[in-house]
Amino acid sequence: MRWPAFRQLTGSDRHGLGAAAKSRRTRELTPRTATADSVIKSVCPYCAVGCGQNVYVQDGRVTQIKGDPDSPVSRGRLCPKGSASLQLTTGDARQYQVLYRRPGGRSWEHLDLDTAMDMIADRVIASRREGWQWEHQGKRTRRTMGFASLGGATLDNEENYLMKKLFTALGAIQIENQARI
Amino acid sequence: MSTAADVTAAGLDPAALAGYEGHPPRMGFFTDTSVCIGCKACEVACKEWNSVPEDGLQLTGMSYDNSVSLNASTWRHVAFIEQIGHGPPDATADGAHSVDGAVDAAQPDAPRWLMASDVCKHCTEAACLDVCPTGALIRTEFGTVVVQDDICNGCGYCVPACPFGVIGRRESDGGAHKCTLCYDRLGDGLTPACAKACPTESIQFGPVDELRERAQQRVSELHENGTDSARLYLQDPGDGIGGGGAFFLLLDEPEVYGLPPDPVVTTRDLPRMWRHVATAAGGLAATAVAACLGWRGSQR
Amino acid sequence: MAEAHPVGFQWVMEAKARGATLIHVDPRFSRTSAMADLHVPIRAGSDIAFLGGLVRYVLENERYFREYVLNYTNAPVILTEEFADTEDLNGVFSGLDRERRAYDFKTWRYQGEEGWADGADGIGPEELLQVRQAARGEVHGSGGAAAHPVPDTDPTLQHPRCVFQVLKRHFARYTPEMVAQVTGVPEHVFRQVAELITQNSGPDKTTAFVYSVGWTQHTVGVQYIRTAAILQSLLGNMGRPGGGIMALRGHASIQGSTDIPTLFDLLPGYLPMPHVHSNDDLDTYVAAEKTDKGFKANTREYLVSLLKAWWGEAATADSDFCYDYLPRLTGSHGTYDTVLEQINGNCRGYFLFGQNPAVGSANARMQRLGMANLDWLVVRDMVLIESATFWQNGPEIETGELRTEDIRTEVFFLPAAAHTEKNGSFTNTQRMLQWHHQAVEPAGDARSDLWFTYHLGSRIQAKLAASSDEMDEPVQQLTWDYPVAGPLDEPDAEAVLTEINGRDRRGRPLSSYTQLKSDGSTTCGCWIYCGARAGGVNQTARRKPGREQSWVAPEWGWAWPANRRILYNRASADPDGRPWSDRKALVWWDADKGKWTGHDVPDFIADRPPSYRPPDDARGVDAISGIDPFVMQSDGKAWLFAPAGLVDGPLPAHYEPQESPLSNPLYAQQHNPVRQILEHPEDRFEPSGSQPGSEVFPYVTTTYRLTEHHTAGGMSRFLPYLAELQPAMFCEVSPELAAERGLEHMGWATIVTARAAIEARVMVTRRMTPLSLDGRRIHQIGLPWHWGPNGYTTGDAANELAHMSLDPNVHIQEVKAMTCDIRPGRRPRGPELRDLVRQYQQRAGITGQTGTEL
Amino acid sequence: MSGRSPRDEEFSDMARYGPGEPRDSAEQVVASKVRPDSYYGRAVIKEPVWSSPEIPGYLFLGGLAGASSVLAACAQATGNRELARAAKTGATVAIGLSLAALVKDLGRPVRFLNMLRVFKVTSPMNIGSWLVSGYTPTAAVAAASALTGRMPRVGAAASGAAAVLGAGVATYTAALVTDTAVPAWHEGHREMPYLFAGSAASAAGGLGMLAVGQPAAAQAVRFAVLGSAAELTAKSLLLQRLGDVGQPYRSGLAGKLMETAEVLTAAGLTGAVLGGRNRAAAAVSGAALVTASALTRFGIFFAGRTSARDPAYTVAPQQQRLQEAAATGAG
Repeated sequence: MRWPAFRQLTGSDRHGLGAAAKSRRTRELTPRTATADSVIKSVCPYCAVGCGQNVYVQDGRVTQIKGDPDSPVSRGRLCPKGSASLQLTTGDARQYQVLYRRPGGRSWEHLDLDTAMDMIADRVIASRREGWQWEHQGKRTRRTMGFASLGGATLDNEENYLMKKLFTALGAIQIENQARI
Repeated sequence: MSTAADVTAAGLDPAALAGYEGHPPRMGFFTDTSVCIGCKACEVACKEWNSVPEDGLQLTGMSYDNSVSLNASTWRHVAFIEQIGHGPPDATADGAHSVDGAVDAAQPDAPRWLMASDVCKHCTEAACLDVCPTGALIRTEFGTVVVQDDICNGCGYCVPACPFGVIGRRESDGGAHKCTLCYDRLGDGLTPACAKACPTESIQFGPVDELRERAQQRVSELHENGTDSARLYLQDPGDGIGGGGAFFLLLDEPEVYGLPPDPVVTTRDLPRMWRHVATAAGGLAATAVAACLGWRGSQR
Repeated sequence: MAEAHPVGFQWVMEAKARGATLIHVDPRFSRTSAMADLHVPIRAGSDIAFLGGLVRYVLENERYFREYVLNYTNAPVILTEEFADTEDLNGVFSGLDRERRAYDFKTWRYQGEEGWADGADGIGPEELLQVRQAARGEVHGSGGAAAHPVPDTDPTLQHPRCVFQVLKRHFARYTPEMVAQVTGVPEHVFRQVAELITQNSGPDKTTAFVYSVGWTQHTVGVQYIRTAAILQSLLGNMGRPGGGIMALRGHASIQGSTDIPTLFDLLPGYLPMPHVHSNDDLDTYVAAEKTDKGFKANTREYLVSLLKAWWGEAATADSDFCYDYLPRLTGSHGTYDTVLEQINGNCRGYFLFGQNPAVGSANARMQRLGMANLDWLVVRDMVLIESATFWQNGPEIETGELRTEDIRTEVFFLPAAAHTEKNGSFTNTQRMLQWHHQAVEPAGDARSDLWFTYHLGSRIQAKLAASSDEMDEPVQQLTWDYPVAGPLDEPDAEAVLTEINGRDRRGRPLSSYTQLKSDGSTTCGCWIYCGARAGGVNQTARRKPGREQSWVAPEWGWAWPANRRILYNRASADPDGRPWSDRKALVWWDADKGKWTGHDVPDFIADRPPSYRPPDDARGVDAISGIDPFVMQSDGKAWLFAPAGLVDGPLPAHYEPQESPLSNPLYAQQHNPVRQILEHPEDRFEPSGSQPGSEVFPYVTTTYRLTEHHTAGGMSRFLPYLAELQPAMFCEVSPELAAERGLEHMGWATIVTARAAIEARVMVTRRMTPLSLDGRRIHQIGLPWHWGPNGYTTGDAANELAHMSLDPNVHIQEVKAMTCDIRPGRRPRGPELRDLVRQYQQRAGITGQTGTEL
Repeated sequence: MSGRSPRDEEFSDMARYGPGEPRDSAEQVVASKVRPDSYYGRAVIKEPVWSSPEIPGYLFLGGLAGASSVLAACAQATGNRELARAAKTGATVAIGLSLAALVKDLGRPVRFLNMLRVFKVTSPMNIGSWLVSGYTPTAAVAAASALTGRMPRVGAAASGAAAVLGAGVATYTAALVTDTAVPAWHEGHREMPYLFAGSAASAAGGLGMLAVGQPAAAQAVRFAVLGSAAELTAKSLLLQRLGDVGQPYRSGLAGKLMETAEVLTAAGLTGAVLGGRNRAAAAVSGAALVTASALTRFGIFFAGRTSARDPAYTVAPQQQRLQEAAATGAG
């Protein structure tokens, strides 16, 4: 008989406070990390302490982000922001579509990524040319003041490297990031 | 009605009383608020793990506490109490604490900003568990108290029964909810989410009796180095709820943190309540009989 | 630190548990103060007076660590007679060109160097000024300003012109009484701090300093840190475990973004971007930038390897290794200069990579005005931040100054991948690189910035492939062929890291920057990161659990340079190479093995005995003596006196912030004379000190962060779990100020500066302490700066109030000390908002010149 | 009670004004180290989430039904079939409405059967559910048999059972309400059952007076009189024991409800006693008594809310208990 009251009479949980009253779902409870396909080593994206994070993945989705107990920096602990990493990376504030606003436009329009990349490449080349300076006050500068970039402190070293390499080759010098702010 | 069959020095063994033979040691929290830095990692880690919904964007002005209290959608709540500038007037003269000067923690009446992470107490004698009519609330084999969300019909009886005002009923789904001491994680030998995240180990998780010893050491250590305001709360199995599965080291009176100074589980008075109910029922019957005896109307 | 770096703060709690004393100096009683043994409320903007007072205290009471100071600092060095101190010139140093608002370093040198060329000779003052403005100070991020390797010294420290005596005279007037008058810290508290610090320093005890932007974001920010460096050097705390000065950086890889700098003035590895006046070709560049002594001497090897990595075969000896392909600087091109370039129409395009200047940069209004004048703007972010939507709901739309349809900026918003959706390394605040692995593929159009930059570069390269214009050669010949993989053609981050790490002639990864050659046989994207893939293994991905390692934990991740965890750790041993004390042993000389050893990778030449003294003609690394722990400095010593490298003074002096209620009690010179000021009608400054009109903005205000939010809020305001913890913008005021201005707890207040007015809820709290300065009551207002019009919780941005008066060395804005007015009630809406600001400007008599005087 | 009465304006206002900030001028530093006895004036325990009118209605109707069944059985036993029939019908209707109200108030009404999942003596609501589950069908059968006159023996047995169970139904709700942490309820757990029983009797009597005329109503009148007397006695004993903790019963909405109830009870009783044969007077008196009983339940319900909301009611008695324990060294 599955009826808990019956289990009370026959079992040791006379008052129905525990064993007898437990439902099947409760008995079969397991933490969602137990069924994760893999645990990926990562680092918290927020501040520069660099707390270790374990990212649990199941069916191609991140199901949990916890502190990494192995880390000598953080010993498995996280702050409120680090603990909110799952909501940061899977919350519904995130955008997944390219948005485009035409000059003077009142609202966003959609654009496929490929077209956007091409339009951006053209604009970089155009602005680069417009702002190109072989010289400045008689001295060779070989640079463009046509476009600028801001950002890098939340990015990986590899991303910063490609950005600096590309923009410097394009002659852009107005390249900055949060370290300045 | 909880029989005191096996009251050991460590107090009642709740899991045994709930019918678990050969159960694992009772697990719980010791929250040492003297090292709490009020970062609220516990609040977020708890909500993240248990998918507890956000419950309100309301600036309260209660120092940095905008979560207000434990409830159905806040299972960890960090309290903030500013005690600055309360020193006796003469204290301002010699600068032990001067309103416009520096403040030295060792001085008496030095300004303090108390921070404490509150949680369900998982009481040894749990009122919510006792009064729950459907058996949704149960004692687990770890001695913790958990709401079975698939059973609870939202009768709300546990809400006014809790002497700490922990459990609440959630408007959105009509069910009662509270800290489960991460019962799903416990089953797999994992540490609850809040204890795992806590940067300064203010929240310590472990077997309750081990934690009780650790708490005793910690409070005497604090007394030795002059923090004599430190005291333990709900650590004693002899208190009104048989000791808490989650207990605390506080730096001021419990009521300053919004905690009851001497909570007693209502179930202790239940036997007397049933006796009075029975008497009253009998009285009611007697009254009816008295009202009806010697009624002449039938001779007509 | 408990506020913005709580998990790092566990180590402070560990130290407290072992008996350490925690002192927290902060205008506001924060969560850190709650744990501190002593909280010292200080007037925002007066830290040099406080620290200077401590330096004086250490010198006057002879509490300095004599053997350390004598051997490891330039205290004994005798300065040139030409040098004149702020005590002689009432607040300025010798060499000030008042016309060009710049210092000439010539008079700050060591004695005997007068004739010695430091690479800046043969350049006119105007050009020299422009070189200075190119944030040359920042070049010394890893040390190496030029100075004479073997100067004259007086080991008895008595010579009137030796650095020790100059320093003593410089801070002589920073008495406890003066400190109280300038900072509001009572004398008895100052003495208590001084005693705690000096008692806890020396051979077997160390004091550590921890700071963040509370020090950097000032017009004298760099000099704040310099004062702490002087103090810590005098106390012998540098290079030792539990000592030093820890900077707590705010972003996951802000250290990484200065090492591999998306910054205008630097090439990877703190090599300066070439300047039009001093670096015409590779040889002049190397001559100007290298130092004769120390590891900076190998500048040529580092630069050639970089150029080789970028331009591959095209970079050969006869093409000067494509040095000419590098664009040149002509002055300051910082982000604030760029805003002016955008407003006056020169800068047409703008990329934003995970940064939100519309609310996150100083004078947020000018940021938006700049963006409104662009041709195109590309925003790469995870959420719709204000910088992407300013044209739709920006404050200027609300005040009617701008109409959406008039804003011609074409905006592309490209969703970014999260840290769990891409491979890569962050460099944390301890210079440690940690690899984060991709867990899942990004969804929809979300891409990593590696993907974006690589594919953008490929498209541009393709579009310019056929070009015959010389201008396009650097792009055509750029090595840009990284392997791509996965469904989204994601470039291989490991390959990029290998290029950064550097390869030898046969393409095998190098393991140390000492292997770099200047003949083009080695490539290296960033010389200080050489070793990150030593042996072809991604050292940054090492995850040996901390509990299975020593307390230094060298096998977790990789720290630059050479996995060294504590810089200058040679100083943790005495001149004979023995640890100063067993308790504080870190690195020592192992005579039997003939090499340095210890808990950390020694920051010294492995086999150089402590007894080694270089011959006079030794150059480069050979010139480092056995007692020169500061291997990056050109004289191997800790600089109490900085003969070069800083543009606003060899010694720190207290100057009032750009906007201050006080006149400078110490000198006639009110502000930092060479601070960088960006003059623009929208960037007005308030009168200061005794100037008429300064009473219109009587209150000091400072900005700071809350634990629950992250910088400009892009990664916290959009999250329900964080937004509900701090759901509204508020200001913190003392009960006394609340009573004075009629502010109600939880009511509204409007805060006004010469730039803007914002509204905030009022938090009346005794954690803000009014200060008594020389009989005056100074109130300070606290402003968290996380809010903006978008997100789950919205509010006004504190950066609206900020101005663009910058630190001259690193061009960072001064948002930690400003003056303002505060009044009850919400701010006006619509055009009346700008009227209110104009009213205030008129009442204070503000003109284009206010606050810009020297 | 400690010197300060919990309603002392200064105390709760000071706690609410701001973080420990006394109301007078900001600058004056309060002499003693002032420690508010609450966390920003917020409640220590949680207010009952039960809604009105459902739950007070359920308490009143449960009482009315139970007492009516008891009266009905006695009436029938003494031959007063007319009153018995009316009372049985009233009881069935009342318990039906009461059940509906209880289920409607559930957060998840579809799971109301879970009330019978376990048998827990520690839960008055669980025991009550079993009682009501037994009582409702028997009361219905008793009423059906009385109304249709069919199966009189079964009807009589059902009436007897209904009376026994009814007495429980009328009084278990007292244990339900007092077995909580709400001070105004819990501290009255000795008197509340009698108050509930008396109130139930008064209501049942009143219903009887409404439903039937004399002489059948005489038993109802006597029942009501005795019930009301018991109710008023129990209530005064309760308030006297509670002292300050009983303040919620004397103030605010609860206070008004309780006062009105008392007035109506008095009116009802005088009408019942003096009204004699006058049918209209009896009916009005009956109605007054029924209403009074309902208002009493609503009054007790709202008093519970107030008692839970103000931290002083929870904290002050506990502080005093600790001080006394410390004083006698028994602590």
